[in-house]
Amino acid sequence: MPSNKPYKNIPGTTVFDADMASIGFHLNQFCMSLMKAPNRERFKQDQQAYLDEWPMTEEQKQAVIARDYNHMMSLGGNIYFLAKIFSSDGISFQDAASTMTGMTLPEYAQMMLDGGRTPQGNMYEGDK
Amino acid sequence: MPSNKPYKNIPGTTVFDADMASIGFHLNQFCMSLMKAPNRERFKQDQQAYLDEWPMTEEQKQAVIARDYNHMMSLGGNIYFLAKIFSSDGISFQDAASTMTGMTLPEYAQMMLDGGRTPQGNMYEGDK
Amino acid sequence: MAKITAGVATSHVPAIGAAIDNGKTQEPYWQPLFKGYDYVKQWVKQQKPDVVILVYNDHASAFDLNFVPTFAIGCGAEFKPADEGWGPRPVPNVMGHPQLASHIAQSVIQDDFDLTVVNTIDVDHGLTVPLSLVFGQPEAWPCKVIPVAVNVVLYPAPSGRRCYNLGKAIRKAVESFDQDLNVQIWGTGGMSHQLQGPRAGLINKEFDNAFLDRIVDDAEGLSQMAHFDYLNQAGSEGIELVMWLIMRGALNDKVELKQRFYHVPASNTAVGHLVLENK
Amino acid sequence: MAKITAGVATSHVPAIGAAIDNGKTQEPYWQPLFKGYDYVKQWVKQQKPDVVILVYNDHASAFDLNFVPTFAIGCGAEFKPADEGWGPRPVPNVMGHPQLASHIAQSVIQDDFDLTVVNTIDVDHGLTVPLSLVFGQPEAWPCKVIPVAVNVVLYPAPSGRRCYNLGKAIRKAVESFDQDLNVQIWGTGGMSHQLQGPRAGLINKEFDNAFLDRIVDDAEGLSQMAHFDYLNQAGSEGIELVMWLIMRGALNDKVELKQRFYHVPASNTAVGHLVLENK
Ligand SMILES: [Fe+3]
Ligand SMILES: [Fe+3]
Repeated sequence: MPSNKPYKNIPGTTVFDADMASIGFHLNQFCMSLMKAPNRERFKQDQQAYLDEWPMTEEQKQAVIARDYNHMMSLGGNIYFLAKIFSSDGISFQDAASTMTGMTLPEYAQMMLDGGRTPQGNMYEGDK
Repeated sequence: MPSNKPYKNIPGTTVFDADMASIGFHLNQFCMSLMKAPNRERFKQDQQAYLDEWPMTEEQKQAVIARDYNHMMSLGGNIYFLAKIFSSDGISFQDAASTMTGMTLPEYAQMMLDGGRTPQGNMYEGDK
Repeated sequence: MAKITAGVATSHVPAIGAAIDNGKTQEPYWQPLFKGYDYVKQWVKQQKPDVVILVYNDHASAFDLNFVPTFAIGCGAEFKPADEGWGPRPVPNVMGHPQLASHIAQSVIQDDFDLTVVNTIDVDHGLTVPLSLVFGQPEAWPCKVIPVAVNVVLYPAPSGRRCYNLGKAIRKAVESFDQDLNVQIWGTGGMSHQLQGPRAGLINKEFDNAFLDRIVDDAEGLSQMAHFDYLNQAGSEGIELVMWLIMRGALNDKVELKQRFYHVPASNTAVGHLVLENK
Repeated sequence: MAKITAGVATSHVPAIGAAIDNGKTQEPYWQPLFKGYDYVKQWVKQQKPDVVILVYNDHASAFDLNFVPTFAIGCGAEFKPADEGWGPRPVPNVMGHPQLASHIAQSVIQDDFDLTVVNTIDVDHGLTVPLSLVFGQPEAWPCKVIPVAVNVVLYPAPSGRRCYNLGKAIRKAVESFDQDLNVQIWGTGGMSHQLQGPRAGLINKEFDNAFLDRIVDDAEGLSQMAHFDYLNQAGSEGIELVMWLIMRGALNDKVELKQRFYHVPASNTAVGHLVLENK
């Protein structure tokens, strides 16, 4: 591992690097499987059983079942892979993203209409 | 395509470039399929039927059935892919290579024991 | 000989594709965005490119974590739209240009760009949404497309500098191809956005507009920007903007700005769009 | 910190693996060849490397024509021997070093080497035969292995110069990894051989011995050799020798030659072998 990771200082942000990829490998590969319609069907029918086919941790599986995307990301989920889950649920990127912010969907949608989340106070300002 | 291919001047040699890869794509992918034991079995049982599952040209298929490796190479076969065919037949790289030279197996084997085919007269000596 | 005549930059937000596919482009939310693309739709009909080299990122559609190429070039004859969980986008298959793509691959590999050569991959919204934005909804795309996929999923993406130099190498390759082809190069993705975590929804207009300024007139300088600055200022997904530098590196130092458009929001993203012609 | 202490070069002919696996190493045909590896078998027991970065080429085992990475690094935890048509070689699985491999990947990508990051791939004779030559037939391989696969199948391979410079970038990456590891780097493949066409069986002792000389003392100069010269003089498959330059680039400018061995034939191939220690 690099001895320092300046990007860990960026607030409210998980950068998907090799360490995260390693932790989340099977979680992300599970997500990939949802790209095929028959798999989406089987997953919908019995989520725990489908998840049990993958060498994921129980914590990862529970996070999927709970659709707790922040938790999934802390356990190595990459957003583009996790997107297969919310696509399967029929919800959009905007809807899924709003669940990670602690805002309601209407609040989040309004924030975006108003120009998005401001960078002011949301960036790392110190030395790298 | 590059406007010149100096390597075409090298005697007795086909360099596997993008043009060859394009011509031989399905032939090579057929060869890849032989890496799986069940496929080797099916191929052995009915070679024409197995080949007909691939969008190869009839000329490519006939070259495979004839085990004419030089011809396969002229039709875009790459030696490492073609190797799956002779591995399936249970013959070695040395045996397969000898068939491409017009020498008998004992002659080829002796040539190798004697130090290999000489470069003298077997290289391109001109300007590139 | 083949020639790169122009470049296009555009965001490739999946919601834009959904809006087009579902007939929502004239709804109040979408109408101002699509208006910004009226110009390029007319412009491209006059330009009549033979081939578009389309730089984009795959979003875990063709590539999973088993294979993460830094740069991949699609040398196949045909590419299907990917099923990203909703079924494939209802758009025509993308027809490639195997000869030019292979020529580019061979040229840039020998210029020390370590490409992965791919044959056929499914192409996701990153590639098909730009095609829809520029060409509308035709029965068939009116030109050949060479997909150039860049890794921005697994940190680190290639640097801006690396991308800019790859653009130069691609230009050199195109100019040594001995067919008279009118070639465009498109850089897609961005602009500032963050799709994940508590900071989801980040939009940085200052950063984006400075980027739109500098990529025209100070691309060399812009190419020095570090990963950290993209991630910190433009959002975790803002790193995609390095791909615009591949497009810019393939154009002349001096270009004519034919269109500049910026709009917030499209879903979670700031939409940016440029049309640049070689002088 | 981790440190590259030594390099090994060796051919990786599949017939050598078959000879080991079938107990034929003491037959008259094989005995002189295996004698040349007695030294390295003892040497490596004293060296006790923790990790071997093993540079090799995949022979259409893990990669088909759908994905041809110029350089691929295996970051997975475990790699199985490939079934190359005879069933997998009866050798232990290869255990990787995900942390160091990922660290190397991240470092060299940021040094503008456009690697493809792979997780787990089956490893063919190109990787397992060198392990057998050096370590014999243990129950488990005695160290971790990081596979670095180089495209030599689809022309053009990366240049010798590119390979040499990748070696330098790998060395820099290893030296910034903050665990005390004794790391070796092996370059495999070659030497002169041609497996195909009327010229099959080509062996060029002059070329090979000059290569063995120059890679020790004049690697920089050797790295300038053009593809054409490898193909023309050392056979279509002789292009593999560029991979030795990755090994050499990762070592000090000045190295100590501990072993040099050359033997013809092993099947269609001239076998070359070096052991180099950093001074
Ligand atoms: Fe994208
Ligand atoms: Fe090899």
